Amino acid sequence: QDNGLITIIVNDPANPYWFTEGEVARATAEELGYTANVSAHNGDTNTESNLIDTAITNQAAAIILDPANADGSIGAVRKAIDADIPVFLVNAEINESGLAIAQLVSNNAQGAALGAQQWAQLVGEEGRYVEFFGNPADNNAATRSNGYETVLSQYPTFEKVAEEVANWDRTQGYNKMQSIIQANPEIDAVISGNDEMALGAIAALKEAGQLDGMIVGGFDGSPDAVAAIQAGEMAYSVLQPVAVFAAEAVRQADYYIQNGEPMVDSEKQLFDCVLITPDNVEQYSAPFVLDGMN
Amino acid sequence: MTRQDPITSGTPAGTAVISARNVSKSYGNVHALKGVNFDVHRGEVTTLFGENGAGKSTLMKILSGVIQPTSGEIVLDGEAVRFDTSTDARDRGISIIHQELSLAPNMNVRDNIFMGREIMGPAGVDFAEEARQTRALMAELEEEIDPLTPVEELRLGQQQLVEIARALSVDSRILIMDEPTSALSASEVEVLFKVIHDLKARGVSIVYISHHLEEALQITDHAVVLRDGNMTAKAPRAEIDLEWIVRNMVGDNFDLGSPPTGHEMGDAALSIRDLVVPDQSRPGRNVVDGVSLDVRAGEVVCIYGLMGAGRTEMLECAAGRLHNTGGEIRLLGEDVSGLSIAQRIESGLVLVPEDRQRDGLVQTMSVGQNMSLASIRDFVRGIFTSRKAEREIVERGIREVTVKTSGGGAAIGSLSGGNQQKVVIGKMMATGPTVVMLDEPSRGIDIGAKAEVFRLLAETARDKGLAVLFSTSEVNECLSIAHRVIVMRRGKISAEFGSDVSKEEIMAASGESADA
Amino acid sequence: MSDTSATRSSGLLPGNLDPIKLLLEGRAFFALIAIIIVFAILSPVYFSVNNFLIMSSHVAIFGLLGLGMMVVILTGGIDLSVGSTLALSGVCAGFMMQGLEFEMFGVILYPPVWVTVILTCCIGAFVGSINGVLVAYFKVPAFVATLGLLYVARGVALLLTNGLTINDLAGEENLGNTGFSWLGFNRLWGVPIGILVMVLVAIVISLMLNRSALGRWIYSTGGNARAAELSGVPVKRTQVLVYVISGVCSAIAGLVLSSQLTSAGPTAGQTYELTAIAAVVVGGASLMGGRGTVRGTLLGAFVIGFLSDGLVIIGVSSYWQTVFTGAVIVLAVLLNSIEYKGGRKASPTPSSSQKAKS
Amino acid sequence: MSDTSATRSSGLLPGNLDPIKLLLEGRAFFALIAIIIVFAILSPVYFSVNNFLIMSSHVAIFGLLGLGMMVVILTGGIDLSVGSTLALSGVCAGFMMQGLEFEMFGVILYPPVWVTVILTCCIGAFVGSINGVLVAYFKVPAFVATLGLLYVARGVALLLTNGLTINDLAGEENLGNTGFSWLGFNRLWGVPIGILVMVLVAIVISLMLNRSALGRWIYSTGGNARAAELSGVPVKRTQVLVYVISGVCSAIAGLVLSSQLTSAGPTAGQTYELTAIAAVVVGGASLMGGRGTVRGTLLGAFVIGFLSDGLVIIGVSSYWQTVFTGAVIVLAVLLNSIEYKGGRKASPTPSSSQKAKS
Ligand SMILES: Nc1ncnc2c1ncn2[C@@H]1O[C@H](COP(=O)(O)OP(=O)(O)OP(=O)(O)O)[C@@H](O)[C@H]1O
Ligand SMILES: Nc1ncnc2c1ncn2[C@@H]1O[C@H](COP(=O)(O)OP(=O)(O)OP(=O)(O)O)[C@@H](O)[C@H]1O
Ligand SMILES: O[C@@H]1[C@H](O)[C@H](O)CO[C@H]1O
Ligand SMILES: [Mg+2]
Ligand SMILES: [Mg+2]
Repeated sequence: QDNGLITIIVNDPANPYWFTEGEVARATAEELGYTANVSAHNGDTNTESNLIDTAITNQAAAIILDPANADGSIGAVRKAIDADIPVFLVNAEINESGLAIAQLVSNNAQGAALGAQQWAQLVGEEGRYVEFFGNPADNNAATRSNGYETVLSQYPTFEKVAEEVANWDRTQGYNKMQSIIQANPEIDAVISGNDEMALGAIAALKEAGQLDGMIVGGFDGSPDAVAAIQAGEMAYSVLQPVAVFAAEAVRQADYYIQNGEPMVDSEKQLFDCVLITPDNVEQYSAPFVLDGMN
Repeated sequence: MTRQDPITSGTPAGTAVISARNVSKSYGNVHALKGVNFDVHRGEVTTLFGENGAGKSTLMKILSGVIQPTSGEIVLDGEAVRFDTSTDARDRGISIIHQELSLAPNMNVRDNIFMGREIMGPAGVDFAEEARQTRALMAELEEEIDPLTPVEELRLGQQQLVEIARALSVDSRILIMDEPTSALSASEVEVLFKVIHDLKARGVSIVYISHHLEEALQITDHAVVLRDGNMTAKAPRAEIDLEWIVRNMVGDNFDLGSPPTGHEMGDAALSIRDLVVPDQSRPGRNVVDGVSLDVRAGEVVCIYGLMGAGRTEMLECAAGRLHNTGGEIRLLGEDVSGLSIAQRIESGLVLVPEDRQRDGLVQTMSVGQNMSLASIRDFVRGIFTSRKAEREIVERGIREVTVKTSGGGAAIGSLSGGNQQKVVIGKMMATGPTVVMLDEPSRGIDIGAKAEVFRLLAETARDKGLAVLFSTSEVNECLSIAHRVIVMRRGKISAEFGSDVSKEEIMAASGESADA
Repeated sequence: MSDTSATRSSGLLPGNLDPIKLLLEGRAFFALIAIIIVFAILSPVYFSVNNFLIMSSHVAIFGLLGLGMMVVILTGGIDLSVGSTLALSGVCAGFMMQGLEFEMFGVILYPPVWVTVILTCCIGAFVGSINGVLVAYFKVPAFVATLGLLYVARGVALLLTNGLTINDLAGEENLGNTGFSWLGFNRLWGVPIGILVMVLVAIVISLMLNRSALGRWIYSTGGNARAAELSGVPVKRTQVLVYVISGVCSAIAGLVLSSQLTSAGPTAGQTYELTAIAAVVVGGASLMGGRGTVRGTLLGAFVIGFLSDGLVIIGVSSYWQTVFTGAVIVLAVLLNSIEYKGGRKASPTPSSSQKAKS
Repeated sequence: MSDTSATRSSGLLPGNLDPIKLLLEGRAFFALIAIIIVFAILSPVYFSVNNFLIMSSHVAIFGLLGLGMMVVILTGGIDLSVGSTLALSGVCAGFMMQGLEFEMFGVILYPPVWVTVILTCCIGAFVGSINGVLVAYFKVPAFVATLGLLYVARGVALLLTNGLTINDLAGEENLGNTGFSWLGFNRLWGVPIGILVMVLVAIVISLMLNRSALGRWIYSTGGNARAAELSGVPVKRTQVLVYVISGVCSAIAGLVLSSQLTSAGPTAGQTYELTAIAAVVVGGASLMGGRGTVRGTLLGAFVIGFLSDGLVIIGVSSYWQTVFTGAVIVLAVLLNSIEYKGGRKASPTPSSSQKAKS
């Protein structure tokens, strides 16, 4: 049952989020009778372009790509399309439509709003808070930050005392949080663009003995974050349905390979995020899967 | 300095304490040693003579375990032995002073002397004891060097003394000295000879190598001559003299030459006025302190001085490597003070530096590339270099300074020390200079080569009107081709002589007591 | 004779075409052959002209960086800023393609592509000259000076673009600035332009090293700077120049890369300095300076590039790719040193490599 | 007095407490003072005991890596694998805390924390010994050997964890393996343990360098390996040992970092090798080997750490942070070389830095 090769290109499999993305896609592809090849560009557009070339050489039937850069990946996608290989984007978007057959991403704006509302509710009347911003080259970072801003700016009592870029990274979150604590001893809450940075902030707060009563909000719904929610350290996380859309992307690719036309009409497909809180954390059954999510 | 009575007295030729039996050593197709038999006499000084590249150092490295022979064996106290490392040999009581300095410049004198043989106390290395022994060694060598001085702050001669002190500190029964005095002053050599006498008295057997033949004759008990990797002669002191050595070494008599005559001398080609060069390491002091001298076209001038007299600094300043704080330097009447080294070379003022390893050679380049390095501009045609033109320059250089090499493509490291020195000289001569300054050009080169270098300089001075200024630490060399001898002492010119001067006058002017 | 040796020691075009010698001399050659054979066996698509061309165009980026790096390494220096310079130049080129706005005069200038290319090279040269001046005149160790510029150039690239990627590099017909993507997309005689650019740069550098005075200056500065200086070599100027050359090579790599990607981002080229150095060293150059060849460096770049593409083609997991890359770098250099022993360039004594710096 | 000088040349604790001398000797001292003053003016919270403690505990990681790196650099080598070794050791420690499963016997072993710590150090030592053997016995240039291990160790860390981060390092009371987070969390006499660990390692290394024969061997190997070898210094063994020391330091850094974060991830420590090298060089060591001190390296680490934390505290944008970091690294070293000129350690000739390797 060899239907051909599906090349799956993810960002950095050392992040559990992307790791899951790659593994779910691989499993789905193999289920559907394809050979799957997972590789990683680690955020480098050049590596990404090289991987696309390799996929072309390997005569892949389809490419599932988590693009490295909203602008910088357009060329690579175009190259694949020019070589008649359909490309299905997952997780992040590119700033051009009409190239990829589909772009399946979590609804970052919706997720951010969800998270910010929960956060605002937990923080209450007023609060001084810190925001962690992801890698600026990734559109998701700005989308989430804007989402937070839209909601939180409605509460004039919230004061953002610091905003730091921590590049989605835990160690950076930790170090920067420690410094921020020095500059601003009275902090009530942290809102973060992803879970890794939030977990770094939690470690720093724990060390400073300031975690009690602190509201820390994450984004992704990674297994580590879930553990932190269970431990009462993280208030909530916005779960991205990465497992869902990674599998869906492969299914759409399969459909396209079989039928020569897109399975879903609209290129951009947004997958709503859901909130993980201490109340529903028990339903977390596998990495990035909350039972009864859809 | 009085010539001591050669040690002919007493001891009959001691038995051999260590011998090389039929030892050969090849590097690829270079046969450095060809079946040499060599005995070191117990409790005596065995001197090894030979021109550059004869294989002296190679033989000594084999005896001291630094390298292993291709064939043949070493017999120590009548038993065949094999040394895999220099430590093996040291454990059997053999130590060596290497021809090329082997010190760690970043460490102090004490740490260099006890390198690899640290004295351990209860709380780690026993620095106090090491320093005490270092001071004792320095006292024995009559040199005041603080054990804690970093080696890189010492001048070359002092570094050589540290190297000697290290070999002495081992307390070995066989001590090999490969050109230990090449950077030492006459008085320091005297001290060393005293030490050698004491060692002999204690029963230490010594192998001594030097290109200063007369000096070496003073302490020789047995002379052995190597030539082209073969042992060509050996004899006890009583049967030899200078002439014997030279005849066996180069097969011919030699002569350091005499001042060239029969040509018109031109105007002052190089003219130095009131030159002042500050001491880099001791601010406020001047190493060169108001020196004025002229060298005319076609003239050969020698600068004599003890170590530290400031000759190197004066020459390096004239060449553009060091800055002067006072005075001026003129080449053919033009002030060169604003010019870079390259521009001075271009306009005909060149320097052959003192330390060939550090300042003379590019070890990663071939013989030919080294030879042509200073005259690149002469074989650039348009934007590219011309291979033909370069080959001519290289071949002429090799021929003129008689470098013993397989060709311009050979690695520079494969040449013997003396031949490397000739490459450095050839490189600067290839630029076609008006004035050539040579800082100790005879350091480490054999008597034949020395004669050739001097002949080359004299001829060029006569035929092409080259102005030659060379420094030396050997009085004999002052009396060779120089029209004039200038003596420097503590940064100043202390005397100036014509070619009819005597050794004694020169030495007296240098501050070296003539009867040390 | 002296000239054969010159070429032998540093040539791209061996003066002597004895094939066996050539084989022995191409230090990383065996590693490359081994890689090609292994992957050709493991994957049917690996061994094809088109794949070789594609892989070579990937190699071009590292080849270009490696060539500049090699020139610096020859003088005994190192240039850690190549990756950042690549990004900065790419970003600047992108800016120029978008039009230079002069607010004062209220005009937007659209420089034609060739002007953009030249100005970008100037930016690379400028970064290089800062490196060079710091190293030559201020005596800052090369590692530190270029490490500093690694950060500064990257920071400037990020500041210029605010972290964003510049996308539209195609230019517009009516503005007269089209043609940029030609560099990265088109082929001449069937060969991607990137490869041709690398070959051209290699030839220029090879000629420079072997046939020009500057080449001798570079080798002698790396071999023994003091001796070179006393022989009239303008050591300081040479040092500045090598960093300028490296900067220009990085800028060219930046141009090729951004036209290949049709976009220029400020985060491009991160950690490429390590890969470039690896290429140079796998290619047989000595980090102590004085030894290294254009041919070797290209071979080194090919070894690394063909390996990593091969691993992707046969579908090895990215973790294993990391492991293999490291292992092959070490192995290739091991191979070199074994081969060295046989060759004429054999180090006379086992510890001569250490001696060289004593 | 003999030991004073030894301390002078390489000590942590100056034997001679003449304050002016101390000031002049602490090469990076001025840079550090300047940084503290500037940030104290710009932000009221910077200049406080607690902030200094927090910043110092960040410094601890780079300080530990830098100390190991310095020992390697003293011999004229370099260790690019420290960041990867840090990650690998952290991950291995994480594994041990989760329990070692021996399937054969069907048991899970929960080693107590001290066993975990020792085993983790052994892993660091193992990686270091591979580096050392490659460098000393196989004559692979240090840059290449450790670059290889940079990749290999990282790849192995990724493979071991399948890319995931190990989270639960607290241990359990009933398994007898608690106490790991003590390292990163607790304080002794008000000082975070990480800092104390760094100080302890610094003292041990300082004693080793100044009081043991190994210390002499390290300095002489870096100063003139050939001379050292001829003098009977076990040069090869010394080379292996320094990489082992560096590996152990990285492992300790890995332990401290993962207990600070209460998690161990395979991607920790990326590019830390560059920061560690920068710390060593800013601290006045020479990359040619033979020169460098524990005190200088710590100062270097503090300069870099206090700067980057200060920039965060005053809220400079992350792009500007990058620019400043680069600029300060260069400036600090520039300061060094200016200061050098006055001191007794003045190089006799302007180009002595090049001499060292000629
Ligand atoms: N490592 C080496 N590789 C190749 N050839 C060498 C090597 N060492 C020495 N030789 C060659 O061996 C021969 C003997 O050299 P050696 O150094 O023993 O001469 P020497 O008598 O000590 O000369 P000098 O008086 O100049 O020091 C020379 O021809 C030299 O070129
Ligand atoms: N590296 C050094 N460190 C400290 N002092 C030095 C150093 N080199 C030279 N000097 C000092 O500089 C002065 C002049 O030395 P210089 O080398 O010029 O003498 P010279 O006449 O050339 O003797 P030679 O060449 O035989 O050593 C002396 O006082 C000497 O002690
Ligand atoms: O959406 C993903 C995740 O948030 C991840 O943690 C970092 O990269 C982003 O693109
Ligand atoms: Mg010799
Ligand atoms: Mg002198």
